[in-house]
Amino acid sequence: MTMGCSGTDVASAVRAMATVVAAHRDELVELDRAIGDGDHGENLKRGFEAVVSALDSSEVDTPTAVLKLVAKTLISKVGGASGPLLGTAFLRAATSLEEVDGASVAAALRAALDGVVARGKAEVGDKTMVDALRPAVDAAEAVKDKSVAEVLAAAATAAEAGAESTIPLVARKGRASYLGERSAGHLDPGARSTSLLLRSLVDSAAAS
Amino acid sequence: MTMGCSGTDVASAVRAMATVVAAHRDELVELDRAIGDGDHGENLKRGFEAVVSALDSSEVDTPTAVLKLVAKTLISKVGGASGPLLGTAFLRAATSLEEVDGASVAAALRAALDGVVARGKAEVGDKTMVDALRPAVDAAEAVKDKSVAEVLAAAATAAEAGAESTIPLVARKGRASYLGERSAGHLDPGARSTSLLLRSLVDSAAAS
Amino acid sequence: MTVGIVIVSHSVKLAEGVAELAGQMAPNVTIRAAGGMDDGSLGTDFDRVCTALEQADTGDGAVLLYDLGSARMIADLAVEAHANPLHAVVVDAPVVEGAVAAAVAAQGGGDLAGVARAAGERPPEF
Amino acid sequence: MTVGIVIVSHSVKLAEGVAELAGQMAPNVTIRAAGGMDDGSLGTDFDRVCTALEQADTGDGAVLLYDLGSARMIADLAVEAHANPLHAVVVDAPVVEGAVAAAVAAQGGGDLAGVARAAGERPPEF
Ligand SMILES: Nc1ncnc2c1ncn2[C@@H]1O[C@H](COP(=O)(O)OP(=O)(O)O)[C@@H](O)[C@H]1O
Ligand SMILES: Nc1ncnc2c1ncn2[C@@H]1O[C@H](COP(=O)(O)OP(=O)(O)O)[C@@H](O)[C@H]1O
Ligand SMILES: [Mg+2]
Ligand SMILES: [Mg+2]
Ligand SMILES: [Mg+2]
Ligand SMILES: [Mg+2]
Repeated sequence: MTMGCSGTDVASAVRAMATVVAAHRDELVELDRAIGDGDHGENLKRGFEAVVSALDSSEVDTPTAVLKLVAKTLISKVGGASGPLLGTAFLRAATSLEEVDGASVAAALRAALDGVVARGKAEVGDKTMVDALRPAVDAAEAVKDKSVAEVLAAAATAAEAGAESTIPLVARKGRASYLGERSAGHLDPGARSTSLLLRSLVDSAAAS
Repeated sequence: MTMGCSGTDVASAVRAMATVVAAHRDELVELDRAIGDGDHGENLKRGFEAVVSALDSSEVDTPTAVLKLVAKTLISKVGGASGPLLGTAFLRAATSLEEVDGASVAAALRAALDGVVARGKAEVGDKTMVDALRPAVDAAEAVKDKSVAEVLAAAATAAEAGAESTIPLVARKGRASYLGERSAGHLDPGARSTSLLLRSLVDSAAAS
Repeated sequence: MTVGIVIVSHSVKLAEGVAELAGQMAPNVTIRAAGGMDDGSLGTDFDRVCTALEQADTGDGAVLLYDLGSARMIADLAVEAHANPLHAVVVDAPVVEGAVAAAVAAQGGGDLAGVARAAGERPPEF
Repeated sequence: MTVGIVIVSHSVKLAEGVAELAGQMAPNVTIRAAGGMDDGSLGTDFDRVCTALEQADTGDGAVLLYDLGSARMIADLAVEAHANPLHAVVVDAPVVEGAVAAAVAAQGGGDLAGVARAAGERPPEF
């Protein structure tokens, strides 16, 4: 099984992400209210709405061009830490996505992770989106010889577990680190949204 | 020779200070522009104008009450470092001025200096008003058995020399300390205004 | 237990900006901006600081943060003039970072000493 | 030689307040406030930061100061996007204190490295 690899397919997958983000806006806001400033859902909603507008009004046609536009728009419009982080993730994925098979998807996810770490300096255990993204990348690489759908499914499932794993953690990066011990007992909003975005990709791959 | 010691006399001396400050506004602004934010002349002008208004509209009658009103008004209206410093100086002088003779004037000046140091933690050599005020107090105490006019004259002359002594100094307190070595070569505005205020007192004592 | 916060600044905008930034993470904390002079010029206004402190101390005390040194002197004087000077603490910390840390600590129910301590600690890595 | 300064903040008011405070001691220095989002909400706006940086670097470079960690990431990205990334330095210092120190150093004719160093040093006692 191969995933559609035209720019249009990637754009559809990104539009589906925007829908998922909008549907989970309130949940993400609530999570961020507990250990942050309560804007994560709104930040991502604003960012992905801008992404959809950008896609509507531009003629990007390759997967790389679409992902670069997404990156640029998220960096410009999100307004919070997740903007530069996800933006860098999409940017790095863009430049490493040459053909679309399991291995290249795993490689793109790895590049995205490396970008997030380079930008935000967080590691597993710091209670950030990295706690979702790193296990996702590891899981994707472990099955990279399988189909795109299987690689993405492995990534999303690992990301969900990784996000859950943030609950007991004390935040060491990001705004939540101001709370110290009081950040424990809460799901990290960025880890949650990362798992949602990956699950959305699984659904897009299945639909294509 | 004794200086008039009614509240009215003290108020007249303070009004004379206000006139001196207004006359030197631009000079003090220029000095502060070189090593600060250029507002010292305006700060003192605004402060002493408010003092004059306060005197006009209140019925304070003892020297202590007048000096307290001056203190309170300077603290409220000056807006810069010199406000809390001069305000504290007047406040301390107020509570130590019982009778008006050379010794009590010297004691009031000592109390004023102690207040400035307690508030601002500067010492001689830091390039602040303390470089004018401490030698003034020392000179006043050295002649404290003489008349009020002589005590004040000794203080003013020493303050003028003390102010001049700030020129080569590198600032270690106040805004000018941000300039580091570049603060050397300039007269400290607060030391200059302190010497002007003391000289004004000499003139008031001579006139009374 | 909710300790209040006062931002003492030479600038109206700076004080209000710090208050809004810190307030975002501390919706239940009273944060008062005391910036600038009555005529809009840059400077610290003692009466404004006193009023802000009265409002910020709703019973559990308040911490004061300031932008530059002369603002510290005004903050100290406001504490001395406060109904209960032991209910107010001037913290010597970077004003933005200190205010956010103080706000989060106050939101978490910290007492006056705890909030002052949080404000003065080096902020966590971001 | 006049190095420029950019204040990157989540808040319009905070950025403008810091710029006016620092500008008071540095009348010849270009200090640009890049605070808040287009819709007025709290957040960092990349395009605003890029524009401010273009304006602040009048040939001798510019330093960027930021309020909280996520603003640092935006500042870093703006430097990467700057016409000459070597002409822009993000300084990790308390934003108010760092901006005043940087402004004074720039006013005194300091070069980019000198201004960045001044901004990052512990401010003098006041
Ligand atoms: N340095 C970092 N590295 C990785 N992820 C981070 C970092 N800082 C914050 N995050 C992620 O960003 C999320 C918050 O995003 P958001 O609310 O949009 O930004 P902000 O905290 O600026 O309001 C956090 O839940 C966390 O997962
Ligand atoms: N800590 C201090 N102790 C004593 N005097 C000080 C101190 N800080 C500043 N000053 C005095 O205040 C003067 C500046 O006053 P002013 O310009 O009115 O205040 P600002 O520096 O806040 O604008 C300086 O020239 C110096 O003499
Ligand atoms: Mg947030
Ligand atoms: Mg935010
Ligand atoms: Mg001044
Ligand atoms: Mg001033």
